[in-house]
Amino acid sequence: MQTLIQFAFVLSAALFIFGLKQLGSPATARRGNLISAIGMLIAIVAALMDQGIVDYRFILAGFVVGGVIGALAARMVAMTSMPEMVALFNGFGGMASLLVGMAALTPNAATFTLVTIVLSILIGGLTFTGSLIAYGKLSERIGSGAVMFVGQQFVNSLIVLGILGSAVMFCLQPDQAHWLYLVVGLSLVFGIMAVIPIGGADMPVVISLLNSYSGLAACAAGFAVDNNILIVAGSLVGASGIILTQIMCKAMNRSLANVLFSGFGSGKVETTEVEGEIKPISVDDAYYVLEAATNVAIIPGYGMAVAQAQHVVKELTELLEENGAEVNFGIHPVAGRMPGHMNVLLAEADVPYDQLLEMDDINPRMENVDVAIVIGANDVVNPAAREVESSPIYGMPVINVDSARTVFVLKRSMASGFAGIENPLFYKDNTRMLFGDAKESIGGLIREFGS
Amino acid sequence: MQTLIQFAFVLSAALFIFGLKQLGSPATARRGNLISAIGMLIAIVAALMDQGIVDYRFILAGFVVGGVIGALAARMVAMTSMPEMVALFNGFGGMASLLVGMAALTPNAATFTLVTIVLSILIGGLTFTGSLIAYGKLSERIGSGAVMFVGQQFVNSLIVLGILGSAVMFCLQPDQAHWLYLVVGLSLVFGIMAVIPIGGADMPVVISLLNSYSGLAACAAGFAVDNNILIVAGSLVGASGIILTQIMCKAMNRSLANVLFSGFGSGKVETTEVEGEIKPISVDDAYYVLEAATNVAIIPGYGMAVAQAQHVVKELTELLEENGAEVNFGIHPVAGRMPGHMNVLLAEADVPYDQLLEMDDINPRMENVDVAIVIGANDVVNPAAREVESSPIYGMPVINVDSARTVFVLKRSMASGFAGIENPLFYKDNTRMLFGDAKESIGGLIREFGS
Amino acid sequence: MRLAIPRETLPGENRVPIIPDIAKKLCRLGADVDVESGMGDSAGFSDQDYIDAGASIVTDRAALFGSADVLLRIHKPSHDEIALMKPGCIHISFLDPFNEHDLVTALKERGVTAISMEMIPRTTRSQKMDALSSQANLAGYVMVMKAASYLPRILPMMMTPAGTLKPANVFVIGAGVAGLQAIATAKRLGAKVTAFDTRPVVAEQVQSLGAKFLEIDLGETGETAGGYAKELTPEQVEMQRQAQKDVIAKSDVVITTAQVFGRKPPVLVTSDMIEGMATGSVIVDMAAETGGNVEGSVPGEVVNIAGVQLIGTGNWSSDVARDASQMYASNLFNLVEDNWDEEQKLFKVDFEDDILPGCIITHGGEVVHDTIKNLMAGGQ
Amino acid sequence: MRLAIPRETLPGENRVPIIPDIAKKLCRLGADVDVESGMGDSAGFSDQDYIDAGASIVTDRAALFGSADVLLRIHKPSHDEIALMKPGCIHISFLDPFNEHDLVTALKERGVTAISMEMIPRTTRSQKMDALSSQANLAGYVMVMKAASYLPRILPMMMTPAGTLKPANVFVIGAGVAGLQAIATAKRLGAKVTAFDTRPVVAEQVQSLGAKFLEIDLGETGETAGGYAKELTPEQVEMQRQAQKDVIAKSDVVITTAQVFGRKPPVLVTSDMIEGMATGSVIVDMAAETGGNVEGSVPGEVVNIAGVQLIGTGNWSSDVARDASQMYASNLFNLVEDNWDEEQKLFKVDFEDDILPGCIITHGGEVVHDTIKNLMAGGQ
Amino acid sequence: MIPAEVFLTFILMLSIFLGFELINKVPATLHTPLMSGANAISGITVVGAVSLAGTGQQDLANWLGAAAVALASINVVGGYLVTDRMLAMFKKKEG
Amino acid sequence: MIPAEVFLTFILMLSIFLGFELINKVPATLHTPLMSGANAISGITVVGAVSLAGTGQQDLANWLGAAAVALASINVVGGYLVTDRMLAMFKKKEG
Ligand SMILES: NC(=O)c1ccc[n+]([C@@H]2O[C@H](COP(=O)([O-])OP(=O)(O)OC[C@H]3O[C@@H](n4cnc5c(N)ncnc54)[C@H](OP(=O)(O)O)[C@@H]3O)[C@@H](O)[C@H]2O)c1
Ligand SMILES: NC(=O)c1ccc[n+]([C@@H]2O[C@H](COP(=O)([O-])OP(=O)(O)OC[C@H]3O[C@@H](n4cnc5c(N)ncnc54)[C@H](OP(=O)(O)O)[C@@H]3O)[C@@H](O)[C@H]2O)c1
Ligand SMILES: NC(=O)c1ccc[n+]([C@@H]2O[C@H](COP(=O)([O-])OP(=O)(O)OC[C@H]3O[C@@H](n4cnc5c(N)ncnc54)[C@H](O)[C@@H]3O)[C@@H](O)[C@H]2O)c1
Ligand SMILES: NC(=O)c1ccc[n+]([C@@H]2O[C@H](COP(=O)([O-])OP(=O)(O)OC[C@H]3O[C@@H](n4cnc5c(N)ncnc54)[C@H](O)[C@@H]3O)[C@@H](O)[C@H]2O)c1
Repeated sequence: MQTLIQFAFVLSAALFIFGLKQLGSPATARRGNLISAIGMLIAIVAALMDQGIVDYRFILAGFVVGGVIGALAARMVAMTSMPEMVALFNGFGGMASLLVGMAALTPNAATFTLVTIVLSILIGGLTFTGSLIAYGKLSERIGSGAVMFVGQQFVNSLIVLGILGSAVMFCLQPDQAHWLYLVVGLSLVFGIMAVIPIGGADMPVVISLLNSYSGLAACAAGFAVDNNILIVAGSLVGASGIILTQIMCKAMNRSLANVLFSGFGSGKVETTEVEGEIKPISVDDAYYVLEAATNVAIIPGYGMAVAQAQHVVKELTELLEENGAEVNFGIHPVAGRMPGHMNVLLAEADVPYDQLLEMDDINPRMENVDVAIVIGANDVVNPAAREVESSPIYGMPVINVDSARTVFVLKRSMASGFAGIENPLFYKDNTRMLFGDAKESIGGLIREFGS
Repeated sequence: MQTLIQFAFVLSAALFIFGLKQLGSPATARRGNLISAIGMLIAIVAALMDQGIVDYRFILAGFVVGGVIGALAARMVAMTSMPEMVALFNGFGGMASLLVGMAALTPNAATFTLVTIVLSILIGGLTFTGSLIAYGKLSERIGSGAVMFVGQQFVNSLIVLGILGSAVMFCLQPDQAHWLYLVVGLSLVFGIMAVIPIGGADMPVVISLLNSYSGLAACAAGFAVDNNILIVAGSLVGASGIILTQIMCKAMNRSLANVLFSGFGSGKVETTEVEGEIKPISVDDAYYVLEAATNVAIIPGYGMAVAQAQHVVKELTELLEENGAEVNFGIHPVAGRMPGHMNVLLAEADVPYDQLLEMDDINPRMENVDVAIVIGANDVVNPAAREVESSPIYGMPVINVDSARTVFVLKRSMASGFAGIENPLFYKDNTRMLFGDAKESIGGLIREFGS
Repeated sequence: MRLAIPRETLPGENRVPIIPDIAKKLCRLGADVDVESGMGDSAGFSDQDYIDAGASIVTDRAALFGSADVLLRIHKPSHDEIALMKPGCIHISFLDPFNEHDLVTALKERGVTAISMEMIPRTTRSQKMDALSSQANLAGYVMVMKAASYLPRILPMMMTPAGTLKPANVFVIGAGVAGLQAIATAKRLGAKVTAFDTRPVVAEQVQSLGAKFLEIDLGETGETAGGYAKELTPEQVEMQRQAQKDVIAKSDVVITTAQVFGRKPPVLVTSDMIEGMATGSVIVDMAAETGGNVEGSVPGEVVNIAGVQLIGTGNWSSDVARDASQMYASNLFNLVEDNWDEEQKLFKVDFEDDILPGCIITHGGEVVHDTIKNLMAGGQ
Repeated sequence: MRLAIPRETLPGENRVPIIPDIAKKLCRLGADVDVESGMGDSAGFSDQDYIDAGASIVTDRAALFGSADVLLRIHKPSHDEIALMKPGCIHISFLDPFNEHDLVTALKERGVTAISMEMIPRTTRSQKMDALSSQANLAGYVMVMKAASYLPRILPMMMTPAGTLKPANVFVIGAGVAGLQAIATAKRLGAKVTAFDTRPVVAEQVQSLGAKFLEIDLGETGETAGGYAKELTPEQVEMQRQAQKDVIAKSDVVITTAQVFGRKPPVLVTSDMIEGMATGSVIVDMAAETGGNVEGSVPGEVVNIAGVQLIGTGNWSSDVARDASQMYASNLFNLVEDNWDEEQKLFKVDFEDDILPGCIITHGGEVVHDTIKNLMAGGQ
Repeated sequence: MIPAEVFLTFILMLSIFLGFELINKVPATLHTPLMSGANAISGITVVGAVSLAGTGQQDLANWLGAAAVALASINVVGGYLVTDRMLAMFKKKEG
Repeated sequence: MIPAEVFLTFILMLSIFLGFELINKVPATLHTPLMSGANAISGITVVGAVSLAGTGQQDLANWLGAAAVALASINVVGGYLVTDRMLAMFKKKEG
């Protein structure tokens, strides 16, 4: 029986791995989650088979309480507050590890066990409070800004020393319960201190990191109660969590250290005349947005000509259409550097004429457009022509890409166009800048469609 | 010390994994091999630290003999006989496992150990002889054809039964050495029997499979001598070997079962009037060839027009050039369906005029061309015009793509062109058919260049 | 307000100032539109088309001029016509105010508000009224088609069973609006195109059409705030000539569009360069009518110099009169609409506007355009 | 062997049968090449060019004919010229043997070996000698350029500050060699091109140029073994006309190239269809000279029917005489070279060859071409 | 006998590599669901808690175990459900 | 205590997954060097052989061990070298 249980654990670990793998691709992610859940079910059932269990009442009570709360929370949470919910769940996981660690304490435990108990408590505890703070910041129950005060460093150092000291003392004198409680308390405090100085914008990274910790806590708890699947699953979550954290940092163009210590989430808005923030996007991510779009508008400008990107633009169009999207081109009358500049290029690339819409035809449709791709255009999509009375182009009709759900602007830099004026479009909420030569950026998108 | 050794093993296993990972990409493969070799070095050094070792003479002797032979063999083997050399090495690895298994036999071994000993002997033995046969077939020391005789199935079944029987008997009566020798002998015979019915063309798959086995043999030997790194590294090789085998089968468009049992390597030449074999190629593989090419000639024909592939062709050209290759177009005067058909298309795609070479200019250069890509052309590259006196196009000058090192022919099927005649080019040794719509095939190549 | 569109009288002019579609739009603004009978004929529009659009047909040309509040035209008026206009009447057309000082004086004296289409500033916002651009654009196309029809060769490359025809070499001097369109058209037809311009920003624009830019180091050149080229020094012109010589000799077609706003165009192709070209080659001199870039070009004619056809036809866009009329009419309409007082339904001359004042030459009996005033006062 | 190239005498013909480059190649084969003085003028080649190539200049036309072993020409000979030739002389040119029975008789009687360029078979191997193709190809280009120069519009689409110009609609009837090149050229210029042909294989070819193929179900049509279209029944022609009517009415340019080898071309565009077109539209009738596809077309002229310009100029490739001459000369050279006896340095008339016999009409005092013989013997 | 720690180190090492291979190159859009999915797995602590909660001794450990089961269950159940809801939004079009 | 077999099963399972992730999508051109590289790793038997060859007892096991060391060394040394030679042919151009 015991062996059977162990092999059930192997199976469930395999399912976790497989599930995680599938979670990494949009096409299979949902199935992956299911598979991983099945793995969990198997593990729980196997655990219940354990001969050591004599009384199922407590277990059942725990299951029912936890399961109902979890299910309800998951059901009722608004789509937009998913991330904080994840943080909260994560905190509970950490707390569970802490409790398991504490419960595993037996009068005459070996030192190794004691160490693992301390670890599970420590990591579990800081995961718990850290996650709670992250939850608070994300849900804006507490201020989402970075909280900093003088002497913060000093206080933190004290806490760390305290944790170390009491942990050592506990291992030496396991019968002195107060050392244990000190560890518990300090680790809870430490979780708070570690997360408050990080700004709300960086929370996803923090949650991911805490998630990885909660895996490690489970791993430590596994050692404490000598349970295999905890160790394997815990280390798996710990490892993949760390890596995911790193990937998320990379996507935000920050280092992990920067997020945790120096960044303090103080934001990185450049000082510009125009309000708002520039949000660059990578080709990968742009692809995933495009892949989900059903109505795409392409607005070419002089930059498309300079990049000689017309052929790749045409190819992208074809791929989008194969993917089920409707694609139109919005041609502004003054786009380019000579009348009909865009026509010459697009005809060369064999874009059918009926996909070319004049400004007046595309503007009314813009609200239904999922993604407007602005390719090397600038002046002709400048909302200042509508909004900024003092602008030299005020009053000129432009293509209102900013009414589209998402706008991708493909250009090489923040440089202005022919008219030499700033473009507030680049700072709008729904705008993403895809920096780089237009031909290369689009080439990248095309490759993403292929892979 | 013992713990240190164990952790050295962990490190070396990590290096093996990392090395294998890097072996999977052409850019890093060589480094990967080095990393894996370092892992091996660490493992060996760690093993030598073992306190159980009191006498280094035998070890040293073994190292020197084996190392020198291995190094010499690796140095001297001709490039073309690498695969058989790999087979041979593999066989030695298997034999080593067999010997370790035998050596591990102690008078009062536990049954579990006995089972692992039998396994290491069995797998090691069949790997050894199987590899030898594979070596023989590849090096054409023995006929490379599939050897089959009546009653083969029956004989094989007998051997398997014999192995099973004597293995069981050995485990029951470990002191009766003859059971052990019977296992050794039968497994050696079985290795021979398993490989002789497989044809030379399928040998790479067989070697890969045997390689996986030799990993498993090492794993079994690891159990027998209670050595951790053997188990881990062995299972790693076993697992990745199996998967590699499967991938190779897929690349050959066969199932593993088909290779091992029914296929019997009897070849699959279709009955055509023209001699030779049609060799299709996948986009992946075509990419790797192109990636290594420094001189590429593109010969477009009517099919490029039908597929409207001119734009992607131009993009491929650019990618090849970025990759350092020289690319030229060879334009046959009658390519397409109207005079200048290719010019119209290529000008549309903005291919520079000086890349367009007339037939008489490209033919003398053809011998220096690494890859000639024939895109939807047929009649204009038909060597029958040179070779087959009875051909209706005999005497017409054609583009002699067959003088290029490799020829890729992109077309949808084996259908003939305007003139309606068979094209012997498709059956030539250096020709690979990339079937499919030209635009899609080239699109695939472009994506490969991006990823 | 009465908008009047007389028939264009310049020989060979097929364009018309207003096409029926635009006439309809003008009527919709609330204007009374008077069209001289037969005005649309040369571009293929009948009187009936204009009537259908809501305009009235006027047969008496003198009456048309006399009753007009706004005259919409392509070409400058004659002195006789000026005499027919009401004082206070707004006359919109090309005027050539840099050279036509007599005419400007006559307009001033008559109290006409003369708006010059060539003076529309070249800003992003005013482009919709910019008739110089719209017509130059078509001219670019027409010049290539003309060149092609005189060339005893085809422009594209062709590799055929009967041998390979090399692509024609086309060299475009001056890559402004017309030059760029000429480049684009020649490229489309498959020619090998090289271009040169003195303004450095143009190199990228030429390349954005897939053509080659000829690099010549002329030292300091540049463009005016309005986007026009600065005039070169005589030394620079000489440098340019030398550098272009080889390219011209190898060209099958040379198209010159080099102009300096308000001045005589520089002579960039001299007789010896023409003689260096192969028999059968073609040169198109866009500005032959105003002096031209090519030595020996005759306004309005095609001359053969040493076997080279030199085309100085001029009035290029009139060749594609229907499209050219449509564009010119749009330009006029945009100008009118931009200055239209919706309530009073009239064309409001507002000196606070950011476009209009720059193109009013005379108003209320004064020459109000500074540059022109200075020029007429004496400065070259 | 003495190859002679007399001057072409057809009015308006600018092409020449042999250009200096090819003359040089002929000399290199070992032939004596005689060129009539002034032969190359119309295509821009001087006598000196030919002398440099190794040819001799002959001023006496009669002597040239009298001494020639092979005559290389574009157009068919006159009766007078035949009288000047030596018996046994080989005369290579277009001949129109289906219609010129008198001429064939005269050639036969004179004992001339007459080779007809239009009879070169259309196989892959013989394409290099196929002058019908090489000239039709250039004709395709020229017809579009001609149409463009008569159209008061531009072909490409342009979205400009002064409004959008729609692309011109071009409809090409008959997509053989000339039709395909016309499609390609119009496409290049940015027109919206539709095409129709009775041979079903052509649909894919049209699409391979990016143009639209008009699907008309005519029932059984097809092509001959030689790749030419079969003649339609009168009912089929009527069906085709009806189906094309709408497309024609919407077209700015219609180009007809529909021919049936050896027969009068079908009339596919009738007067009422022309009237249905907009003022200013253009029709190009490729075969106006041999009857034409368009009702009312006048060979060699441009006529205006209800505001539509109907261009029947003909001899299209002469418009790009230099390139056309190069290609025709290559065709001739390939023909000569293919039948050249290297040792004896003479043009060998070999009835075992797989190309030549099909194009020899008369030889040794006989009409040797079966089809022509039958035709002349009586069967229509 | 080889000590368990060695095996565990091996397992950890393999897990890290595997984690890297699995998670490598995940698109940013999937970061949140992936994190949430992994989070649910970390609720595996429930398995450890179960044995503690089932001793039937009704001591502190038992109570702690029961609480741990409850908390971990929230993590597991909530985590999987939330992940699923998030992923349901990515409905991939066929094509 | 958890039996070693369980750990080993875990290790095997993880290795298989890892093997799959690592080898997945390797181009055909690399099949042979990859196989050869993996082959070299399977010479790890040398580590096991070493302890047998080093007992100093000069019995059969000792001799067998020494032979195993020799054979496995061939596998290791030859394997790595051959792989390297093969890979040297793939010299990737920069760009
Ligand atoms: N149509 C006409 O006839 C005509 C004639 C003359 C002037 N104009 C004027 O030109 C302007 C046209 O507006 P527009 O929006 O088309 O152009 P634009 O406002 O000049 O903007 C072009 C943008 O393209 C980007 N770009 C340049 N090269 C690129 C490359 N290789 N890859 C990606 N992006 C590239 C540039 O940004 P980065 O440098 O950051 O990449 C630039 O901001 C108007 O102001 C119009 O008045 C028009
Ligand atoms: N140039 C001229 O003026 C002219 C005029 C008339 C006839 N011809 C004749 O046409 C021939 C020209 O030779 P060629 O080599 O260019 O053409 P070809 O011999 O006709 O061969 C074209 C090949 O392209 C392939 N193809 C068609 N569509 C394709 C697609 N979408 N993707 C990939 N492949 C495609 C076809 O094979 P699959 O079906 O298997 O894909 C076919 O074998 C000569 O025989 C010539 O005499 C020439
Ligand atoms: N803001 C706008 O939207 C807008 C609208 C229209 C034009 N423009 C700008 O105005 C520029 C000029 O327009 P244009 O075409 O009417 O100018 P133009 O007709 O005055 O001159 C034609 C071209 O000739 C060039 N040139 C002058 N001297 C030359 C010489 N010696 N050699 C070679 N080239 C010479 C000029 O640089 C110019 O490009 C355009 O290129 C464009 O950038 C801007
Ligand atoms: N084998 C070769 O290499 C080679 C060389 C040259 C031409 N060819 C073939 O010969 C074909 C015909 O050549 P061509 O252009 O000299 O032919 P053509 O001049 O005789 O006819 C022109 C076109 O008109 C079409 N046509 C006839 N009746 C029509 C009708 N009622 N409506 C519409 N179209 C009609 C014909 O199908 C043909 O495509 C070419 O398309 C080509 O495929 C082959």
